[in-house]
Amino acid sequence: MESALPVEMAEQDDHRPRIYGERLAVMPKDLYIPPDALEIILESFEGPLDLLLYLIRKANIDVLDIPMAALTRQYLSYVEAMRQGNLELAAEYLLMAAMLIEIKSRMLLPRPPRVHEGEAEDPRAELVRRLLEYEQMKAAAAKLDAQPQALRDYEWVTVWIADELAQRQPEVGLEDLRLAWSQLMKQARMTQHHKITREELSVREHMALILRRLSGGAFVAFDTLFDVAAGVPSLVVSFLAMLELAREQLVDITQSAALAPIYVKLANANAIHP
Amino acid sequence: MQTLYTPEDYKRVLETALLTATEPLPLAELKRLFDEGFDDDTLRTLLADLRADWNGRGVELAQLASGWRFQTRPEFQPYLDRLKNERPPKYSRAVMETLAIIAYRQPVTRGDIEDIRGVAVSANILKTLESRGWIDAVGHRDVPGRPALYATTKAFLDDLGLRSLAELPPLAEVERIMETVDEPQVQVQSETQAQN
Amino acid sequence: MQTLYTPEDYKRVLETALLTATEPLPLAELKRLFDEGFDDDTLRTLLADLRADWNGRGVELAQLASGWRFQTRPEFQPYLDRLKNERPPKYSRAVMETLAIIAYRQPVTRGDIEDIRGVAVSANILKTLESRGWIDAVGHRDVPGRPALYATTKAFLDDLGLRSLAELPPLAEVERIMETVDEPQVQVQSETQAQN
Repeated sequence: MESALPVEMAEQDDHRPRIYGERLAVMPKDLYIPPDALEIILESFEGPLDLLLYLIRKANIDVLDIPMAALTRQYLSYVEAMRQGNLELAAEYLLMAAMLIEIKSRMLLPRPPRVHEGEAEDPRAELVRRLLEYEQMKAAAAKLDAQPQALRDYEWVTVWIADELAQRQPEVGLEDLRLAWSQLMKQARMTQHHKITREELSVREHMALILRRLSGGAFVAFDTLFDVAAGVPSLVVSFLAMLELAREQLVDITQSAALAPIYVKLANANAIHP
Repeated sequence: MQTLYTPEDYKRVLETALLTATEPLPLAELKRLFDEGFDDDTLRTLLADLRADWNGRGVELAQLASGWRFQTRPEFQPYLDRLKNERPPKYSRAVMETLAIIAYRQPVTRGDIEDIRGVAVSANILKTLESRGWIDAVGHRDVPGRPALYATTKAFLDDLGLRSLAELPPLAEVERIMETVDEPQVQVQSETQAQN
Repeated sequence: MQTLYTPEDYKRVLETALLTATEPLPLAELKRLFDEGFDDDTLRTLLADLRADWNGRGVELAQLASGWRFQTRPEFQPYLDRLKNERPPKYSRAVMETLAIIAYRQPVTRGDIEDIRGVAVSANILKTLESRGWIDAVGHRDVPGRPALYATTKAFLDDLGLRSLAELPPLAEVERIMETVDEPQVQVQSETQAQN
């Protein structure tokens, strides 16, 4: 076993109890416990295993060869002191006392003869196993506690996202649009209430384009509203759009004389003839 | 605890405190970091210096009314958005239907939209689409009340990746429904093709 | 949205994402920042490079169990503590021993912990660790009462700066002694090795 272990652990843990706020320089050697300190001493241990380990390590006893009589006597004197102090004695401490007495009595009995392969079980084996496992975990706990720990020994970095509160705009795709429209159409078919005429989209688009061009309210020359370079289909659609605008009385189309320039303006716009 | 000697040392401490703070830190708070009892001007000089160090990064040191804090630059937002798990917000069905009507039937008045949808269209719906820059009023219909005529904008086409309205989904299966409602419009199809 | 060309550009985006993240970001998540479809090695090189950029600062880029995250260096904590109004919780020995048993012996029931510690484990101790997000119940042991089996979480590893349980501080060697006193504890040894 690593000889460093017990020393290291004895240094790690400070079980020296405080009495009236003062830390005792040494634990009472003969286990004399000042009555006032009893509860504090008890509290400074995590349980009977912790107390036993302390007794063993303090007395520099080899864990593998525990003098059961001495250890049990020391332990029981603690328990007795607790009992006399009318402290509510945790069941674990009493259970451990019973276990120590049992081990001690078994060791007084003659050893059973060695069975073939297996060695005779030392009555202390289970206690030693538990003590060592606890000691191992106690050391592990101390090491974990020594590990740099977030929020205690360091902080997480969190930079403000400037746009976090800015409203995110919904995304709309063509499929969403198609879906919305088909829902409308289904509704329309069900009610049969509204006659919906199917018109060429591009005509509608050109109607909007023309209205946008006329939005100043002024008369605009008819031929400037057509983009000859866009090709024949576009011209046809533009023309259809113009007719539709006129039909819907959205535009006024005027011509002062035959073959004179034709002008278009928004219906109801009070514009002056150029 | 390291001992601080140079302005760089002080800046490192300021930077570390500001990078971990969950809210803007005022000068008075930042002073508490140091034993040296800096005056405001010294601290401001250090902060200005620190801000300059962060030039060209995705994060900047900003001075707000309530103090100083690090925050992201807007140019990096699109990247940060990619890590967001929450689904992007969606427009309500009413908004989408209104948008569809304006897109397919433009120019239309609010009354036209209400006729087609069969329900009243709240001003909020149109405002939502207007503030998005997707529709605007292109004129008025010459009827009593002179209602505004709405049409979709160039921004709408851009945002949906379209070159023209002719590229809107052709509504093939919807057309069949419509034909039972309306008269067949054979001519329409060939024109659409001519545009493509 | 800026276009990215150089490794420096990519590092700026990585840095910005990591500085603003509220939890560690795994490689898979960081990949989503870029259209380029980087492989793990490329990304790791960029991250290693970025970590080197932060050498000597108060903040470091740490690789944790759940991913990468910026955190302050412990040497700067005394300064940061000056801005804190409350001290962080210091866990009692009972809590730390319970945590150690769960970390090194997981999955364990409350009964297992009590066996090792030799005392009753109060519900508060487990609640403290659960509410910190360091342990959770991962199942039940199939014995009467079906006690919950506890294990440590990724958050536990993250908060202790570990990438995996294998990085836990090694256990003090006791198994050799145990062999001499007890029946050979082969199982203990292999378990300890598995954790180292």
